[in-house]
Amino acid sequence: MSGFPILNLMLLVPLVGAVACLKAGREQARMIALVTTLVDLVLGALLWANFDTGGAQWQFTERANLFAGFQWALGIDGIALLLIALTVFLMPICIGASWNSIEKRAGEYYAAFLLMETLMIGVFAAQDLFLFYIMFEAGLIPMYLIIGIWGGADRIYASYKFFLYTLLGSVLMLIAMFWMVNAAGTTDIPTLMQYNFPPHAQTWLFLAFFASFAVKMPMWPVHTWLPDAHVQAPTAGSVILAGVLLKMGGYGFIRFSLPMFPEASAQFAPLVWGLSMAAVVITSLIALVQHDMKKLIAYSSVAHMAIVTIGLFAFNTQGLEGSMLIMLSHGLVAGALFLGVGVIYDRLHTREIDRYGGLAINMPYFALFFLLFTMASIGLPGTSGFVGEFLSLMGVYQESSWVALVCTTGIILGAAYMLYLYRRVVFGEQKNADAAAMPDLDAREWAMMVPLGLVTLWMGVYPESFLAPMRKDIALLEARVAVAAPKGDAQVKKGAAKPAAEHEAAHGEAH
Amino acid sequence: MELVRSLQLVAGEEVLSISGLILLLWAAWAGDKAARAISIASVAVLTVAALIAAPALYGAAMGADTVAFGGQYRADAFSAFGKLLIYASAAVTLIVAPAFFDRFKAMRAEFPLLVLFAALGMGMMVSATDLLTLYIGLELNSLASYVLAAILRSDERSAESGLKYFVLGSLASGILLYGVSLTYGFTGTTSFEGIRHALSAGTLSTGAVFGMVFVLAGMAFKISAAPFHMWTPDVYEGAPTPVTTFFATASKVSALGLLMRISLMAFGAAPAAWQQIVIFAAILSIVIGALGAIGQDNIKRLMAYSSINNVGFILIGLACANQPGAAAMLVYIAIYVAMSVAGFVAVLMLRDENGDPVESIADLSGLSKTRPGLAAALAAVMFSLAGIPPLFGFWGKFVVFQAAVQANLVALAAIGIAASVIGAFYYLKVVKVMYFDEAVDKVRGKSDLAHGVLLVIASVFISPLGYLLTNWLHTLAGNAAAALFHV
Amino acid sequence: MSSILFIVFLPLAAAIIAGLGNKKLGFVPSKVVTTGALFISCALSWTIFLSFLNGSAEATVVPVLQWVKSGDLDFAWALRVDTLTAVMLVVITSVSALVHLYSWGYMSEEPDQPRFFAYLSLFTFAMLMLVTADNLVQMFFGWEGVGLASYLLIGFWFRKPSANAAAMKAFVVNRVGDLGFMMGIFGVFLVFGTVSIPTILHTAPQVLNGSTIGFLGHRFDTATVLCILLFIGAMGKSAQLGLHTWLPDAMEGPTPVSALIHAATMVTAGVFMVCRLSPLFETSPTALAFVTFIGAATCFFAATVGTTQTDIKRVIAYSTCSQLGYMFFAAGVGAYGAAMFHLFTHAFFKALLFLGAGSVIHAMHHEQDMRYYGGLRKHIPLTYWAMMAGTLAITGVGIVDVAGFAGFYSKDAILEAAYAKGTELSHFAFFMGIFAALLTSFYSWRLVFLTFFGKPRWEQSEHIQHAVHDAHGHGHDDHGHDHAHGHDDHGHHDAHSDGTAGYHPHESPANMLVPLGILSLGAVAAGFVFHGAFVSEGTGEFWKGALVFNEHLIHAMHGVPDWVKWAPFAVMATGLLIAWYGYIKNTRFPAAFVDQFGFLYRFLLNKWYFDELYHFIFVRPAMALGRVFWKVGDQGIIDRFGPNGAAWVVAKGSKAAVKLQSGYLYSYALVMLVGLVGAISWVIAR
Amino acid sequence: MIGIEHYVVVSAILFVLGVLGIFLNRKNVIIILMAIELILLSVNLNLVAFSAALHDLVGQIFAMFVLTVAAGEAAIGLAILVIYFRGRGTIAVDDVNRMKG
Amino acid sequence: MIQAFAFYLFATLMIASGAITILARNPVHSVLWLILAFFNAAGLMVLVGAEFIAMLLIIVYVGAVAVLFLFVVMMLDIDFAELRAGFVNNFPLGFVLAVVLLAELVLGVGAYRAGALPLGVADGSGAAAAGLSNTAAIGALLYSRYLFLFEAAGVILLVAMIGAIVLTHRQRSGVRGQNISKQVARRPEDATINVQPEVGKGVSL
Repeated sequence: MSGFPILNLMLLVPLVGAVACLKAGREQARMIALVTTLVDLVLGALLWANFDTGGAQWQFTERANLFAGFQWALGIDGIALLLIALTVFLMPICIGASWNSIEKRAGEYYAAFLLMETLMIGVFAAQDLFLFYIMFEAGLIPMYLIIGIWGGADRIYASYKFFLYTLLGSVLMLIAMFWMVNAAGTTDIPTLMQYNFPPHAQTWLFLAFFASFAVKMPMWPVHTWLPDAHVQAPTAGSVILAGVLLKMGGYGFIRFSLPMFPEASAQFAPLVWGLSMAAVVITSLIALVQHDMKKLIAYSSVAHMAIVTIGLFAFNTQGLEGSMLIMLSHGLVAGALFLGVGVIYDRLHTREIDRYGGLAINMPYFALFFLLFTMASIGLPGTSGFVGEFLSLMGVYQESSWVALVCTTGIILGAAYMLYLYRRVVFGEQKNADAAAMPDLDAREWAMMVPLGLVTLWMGVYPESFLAPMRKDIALLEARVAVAAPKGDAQVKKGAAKPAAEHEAAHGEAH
Repeated sequence: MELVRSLQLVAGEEVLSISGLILLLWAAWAGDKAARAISIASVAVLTVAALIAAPALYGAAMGADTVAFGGQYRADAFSAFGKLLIYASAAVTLIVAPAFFDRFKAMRAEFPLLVLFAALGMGMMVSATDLLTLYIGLELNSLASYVLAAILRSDERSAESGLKYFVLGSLASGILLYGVSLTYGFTGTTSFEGIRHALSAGTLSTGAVFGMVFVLAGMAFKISAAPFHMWTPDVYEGAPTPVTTFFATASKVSALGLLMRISLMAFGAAPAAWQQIVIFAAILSIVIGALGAIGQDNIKRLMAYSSINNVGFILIGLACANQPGAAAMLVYIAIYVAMSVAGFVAVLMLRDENGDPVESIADLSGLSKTRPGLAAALAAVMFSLAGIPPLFGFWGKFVVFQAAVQANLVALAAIGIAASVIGAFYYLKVVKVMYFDEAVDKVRGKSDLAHGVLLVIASVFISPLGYLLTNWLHTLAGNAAAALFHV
Repeated sequence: MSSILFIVFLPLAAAIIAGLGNKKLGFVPSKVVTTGALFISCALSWTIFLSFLNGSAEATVVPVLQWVKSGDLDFAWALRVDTLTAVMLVVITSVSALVHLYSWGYMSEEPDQPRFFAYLSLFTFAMLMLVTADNLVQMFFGWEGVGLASYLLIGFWFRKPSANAAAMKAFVVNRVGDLGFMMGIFGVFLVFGTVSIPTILHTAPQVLNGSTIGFLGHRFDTATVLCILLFIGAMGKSAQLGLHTWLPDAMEGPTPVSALIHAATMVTAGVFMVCRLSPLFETSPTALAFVTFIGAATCFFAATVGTTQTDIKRVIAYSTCSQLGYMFFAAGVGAYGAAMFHLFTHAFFKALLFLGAGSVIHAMHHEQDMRYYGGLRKHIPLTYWAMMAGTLAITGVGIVDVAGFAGFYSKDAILEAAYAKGTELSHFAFFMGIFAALLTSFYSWRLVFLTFFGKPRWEQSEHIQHAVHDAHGHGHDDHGHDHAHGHDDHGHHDAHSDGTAGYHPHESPANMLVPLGILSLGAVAAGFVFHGAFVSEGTGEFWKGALVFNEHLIHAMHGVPDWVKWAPFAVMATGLLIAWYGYIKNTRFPAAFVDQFGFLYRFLLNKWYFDELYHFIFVRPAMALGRVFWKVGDQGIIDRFGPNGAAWVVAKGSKAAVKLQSGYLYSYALVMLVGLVGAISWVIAR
Repeated sequence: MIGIEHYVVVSAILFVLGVLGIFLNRKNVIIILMAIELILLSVNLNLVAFSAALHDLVGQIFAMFVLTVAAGEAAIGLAILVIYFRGRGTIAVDDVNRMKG
Repeated sequence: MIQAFAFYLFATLMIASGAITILARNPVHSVLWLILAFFNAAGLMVLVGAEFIAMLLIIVYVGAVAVLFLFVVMMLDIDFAELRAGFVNNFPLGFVLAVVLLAELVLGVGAYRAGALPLGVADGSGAAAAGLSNTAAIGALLYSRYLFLFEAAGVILLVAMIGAIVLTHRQRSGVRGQNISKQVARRPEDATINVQPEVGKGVSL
């Protein structure tokens, strides 16, 4: 596979598909979109298959000097590989989710989605600072259109909020990028990852990048765009938003903030921890009182993403790998949950929780899948949600037991709001005749749910498949940040070799 | 010999003015019936003038070889860059105008002539290296522009825009001239080189600084930078749309070119005296342009505010007061011209079923359904103006901010870029109206073929494909900037 | 030992088949698959257990699959079999198999049977994963897996709001415990650098010796922190005081579930964990003291509440809670063998009691209130005898040094150990245990007397009335009594002054009775048969180091004073007498007692107001906070001052800019002048 | 002795008068045009004075060009005024605000 | 001395008439005051020896521009009674700003002190050649160095002309224009006929 421009091809295929969709009618457009995304999925599979785990850090690199000032430079490491895989995996499902529900202006809709795919892959594959930025920002446009044109009743507000919020976050990053390029004399991301910026400059650079990634994550308190965007977006939009777009923030932390500004990262770790702790508790509590299914899941996303940041700023392998796994898992699970909501939304056209109830009676298989994803969201061991959360929290425990404790309460609150949702929607008596008359999953919905379910379980039972490709890259990252990592509060001190019993009895315990 | 050499260097201007005189005779003879033919001829003249200017740009002409008339005039790469843009913009104006004026039966044979003479004046502006040349070029351009703004006599708004433009423009000229007089008195010369020399000689006299400030204030009016921007929305709205196009493109280029020339060349010896004023004007322009645009419901007014906003970004490049900054400005200007052309041509194509222009933003509701191509182009313009990648408008902002950061103006860059988010708001509004709202189907008029072709060309330029031109654009801008800084 | 693979994964396979097949597969095939799988597992488990019993087997680990490898953290799916596991295996698979079988009859009316059986099998799988765990994370997997199954089974009748609420409560309360467990695992990894149980246990004494750890900003003894965190997990799963509230509510689930999960297996996971980690716990006397205290307190608390409950299953549930308390304080005082022994015997007799109760409920058409029972002895004699066996076992009937029912051996062993340990706390636990034994005897016999003795009191039961009425309308022919009365003939009319309302309970079908019989056998004989293996001197050989076996303590147990040995019997007899007096001899006595001690009665009846307290300090504030954070925090502050605030500022600014653009020439000129003067002033000021 | 500074001051006063004339006037656009002439006059005065002081004729040539341009400017201005008047029937400054906002 | 007197006279008159120009209610008066200001300015210029410019000012300005103003004022049928008096709303602000501007100009430049202006130094290229009159010197310079700009200024005037015509020229319908070629081509034979009417009969056309 060496020399074959597979990344370029992966970028090109959806782009061509998008152009083709523009002029096509509804039936042709969705077929084109499906085929295109499936082709990209196959390419993604090839990419993974040919990825040399433990080989060179950057693989499939492609470089060309196209523009003044920067390069068309692509290339992936294990981290990017996984996120690209997530993207290409979710895209056909998104197309499937839109199959029947999108009626107006379908050609443009699918074109926007395919364009999103190109840009998302581009973000993860970009090896040039500015190329990354362009891909990162450009995603705003199709998403803005997707929310604004095909969204719900309050879509205008949501689309504006989404666009401007994220734009404001990322423009500051651009300035920081200029500074970095100026100082380091290169736009090459791998080089920059090894470059040691002076610590005082790192502070500002970190904050500028943080502004972008924190909004994208989103971290509390800059999260409020997310519930609105999710609620208003069409199902597939929510899936891709939760599934991939949020991951760009986490990817940004991994790719930029941590390796490029390790000292500043350590310096700001308490800030990140504080925000994340607040996010876990506050957004979970908010999720508990939601009446809108999508809003609930959106708030839960904020809480989950907070665990990601916690893991990232644990500065150790467990935390970093855990964060990556949460991102992957959340991409699947939140995507699947939104898909589930979409399935019943397509039938009843409301997301109001109270309008449903007792779906387990007439939609048992839906109930089964929804349960699976609910449990994965809660982080039940054996599902994908657990491994990442566990590793992240374990990672951060080594830094701060307080943070670990507060964030681990997320598992309680998470269980509470998700089960509360499940109880109101799937369990209980059939309160509404129309909800009770809804048919169970059809073949198309099965085809979307089953792969998600299988991967969710796979990731929970044998996460090694996902850990192996990124192990080496995480180790490099860990080595880079470990220097600056703050000292944890939970350090063990060896006791003097006294006789155990008396010594321990002397310890006045607070319990 | 020197005179011959000088006359060679101003060959483009000679072509323009002599052709103008000939065409004037033709116009006088044939009357308004020949307006179209004269337009076509004028475009040809402009093309010739552009071809004459082009070698200087590609050859990176600079230095003594380019100096004409004892230092009053320079035909270097910088002026060539400006002239190419100016002539192209003028040509675009001439191409789009007939279809517009025909609707009002107001296509005058003098229209192309005025454009031609205005272009001549603009060419002089970007070539000016003497305060006197500056003034003559500026006034030639201005007088023609005042007339152009008011040329649609049947339209009250046109007359009002002409009046406002004239009064305020004259005031600005007065301020500029006053500054010129002070500069002359306190430096003892009107030539840019002489001024530069005088300013770098010793301590800066307050009088000279006052002169600079007055000159810059006058220039700020011409480029419509805040707080000298007030005329812009009214004039852009009231002037006939092809004329507005001309103002937004050629006028901007010439005024900016002149501003660059005078501030970087003449006043370049004492940047500290004006840098902060420019920074202030830049930020104010960005903010006021953005804020003002949000409240608009007329697309032309919106474009006017947008131009104020964009000028703010361009001024950030000027604030760098160095060669990369100048190059960045030129790149931005080139892209901005393309965006403006695309935007105004699209606006020109907005016609109702009677063929009358549609200017209200509300009437664009659901345009994406009725006229998807037009809507897409307009949306591209909007996103491009907002500087959202991957559209080419992003590149302009990119280079300017890069230059600012390189010049250690990080805070300015940060403020400017953060304020650009406010700007995004109103660009989004247009997209929202076209794409999210229910269709009102007001825009039904047929479009002129020339409009369509121009729109496609400009749209391709501002689309991501534009990035393919970056190397070329940067080379040219680099040549131009180098010439500007070649003392 | 690869049979362990079959033992563990057969139920999983069965669960998947039955679950996915659901109604398409048909009732009988799914039931056959699941039940068959369980019986195979059960048989294989007994083989393993017996081989441990005769000392022919060694502890082994069967690796299955790599799980997670992240930096230094490395753990795999693996099945560990040692004595402790073997004990648990037989308990789990036996009770599970019997419950599967029992459910054939009990759930025969249910339209959703495949789902039920799938859940049961899934539970069994998770429980087996728990007990075979070789590392803490896999144990946590089982831990949560059983939680999931418990959630699903409690909420099996998902149309019932109370069932849903109970299911959710069970899961969430368990999660509180799991928080502790997870934190414990994190701590363990931090301290030991591994989560492998054998390694931890092996190195614990050296690693932990006197070391301290920072936790929440203070420094504590490492072992204490770790053990208490882990124990919090155990408290949640085993419904210990504080985290017990879910267990009584869990009785909303079908009765076989209560028997399997909430009596015999899952709830004992906490005890299992403490025993499994006993070497770790041994390093921290403080933690052990904590365990002892919690166990004793729970034991006492649950027993008091049990005396006042009227729901037959709730009585048994509190009894379970109380018995778990016994097990914990046994572990706390170091008698892990005794704890495991009690776990073992308790599994049989408590499952028996539940299944018996289920049989009663089945017979009484889902009426669970004992006040509407009475005189059932004659109607359902086999159930009656099974219940008697269970009651005799739980109350610990037996003669010291001669013979007794299962509970007699195990409970006495615990009490003796507590006394023998000789610390103040263990004596506290001992007296608590004795008092709880008195109460246990009282409420167990109360249950028996109310249910099986006296006169029928069914006519007030709504369930029975429904049954009687529905008999015609819906043809519930499994209760198929061809009643003489019509629809409008209400049961409590004077036509049936015998209190039966014309309803005649029938004995349960054979597939329910067989498990009852087998379990009765266990309840009667398990103690006698196995006490030698579990708690006698020298049984360290049996345990083979699977738990800490304190020979010294066993020795001391045998040396306790005679009054200690006889005390349980005495209190049992006392309880029996009181119950007999109150519910057979003088049935007005309880009411009089309640009149006299109304406050105490209400306090106990309302379960010490724990639910109300939790509702008041956790649930309601959480909801209220959520609303506050949402409406005030997100919308009122963040959105209002963030995006909306910015939008507002921009809108205002836009209005100002537009207003400034007044259209008047002189305004424009003025603004230009302002700019000019400003610039000049700046130049001068500079 | 009358020095250059006298001229500068006089010119400044005239300039400010011209500026004042532009924005204090709400009566009549023609007066605004005249105010512009005043400004140009002040500039000319300045140029001529500096020219004399510097012994450099460029200032006077400049002043000449200014005069030329001013004439053209006046012509154009009045032409615009005329068509404005034809359209609106008024030249009151207050009325020149059809476009605003 | 006489020079100082003349300066103050001209300056005072010029400023006063300039002020009245912008304050007068009647535009005709304004124009006349403006003319007066021009005259005084010309006087000031003569004082520094710029006779040519001074003449130009009077000839071009007073002779052409001011008269043009007067024409237009008269031509536009303005109802002077309707012209609004008074000042604009933010007059105080504007006035203060103007005063500040003036103060800054005077103080900032340093013109309040005699001989304090740090004027630049001309390079001499524009100095009047010895012996040439002011007009001749200007001419010599204008037609050599400033030839290009001189031509350009011509273009400006041309544009002004075109502009004025384009804007104000109206095609009046019903107005018969002059056809010169037709007039020239006209012959007596075509225009006149020789008839000899009978007495008392009249002529039939």
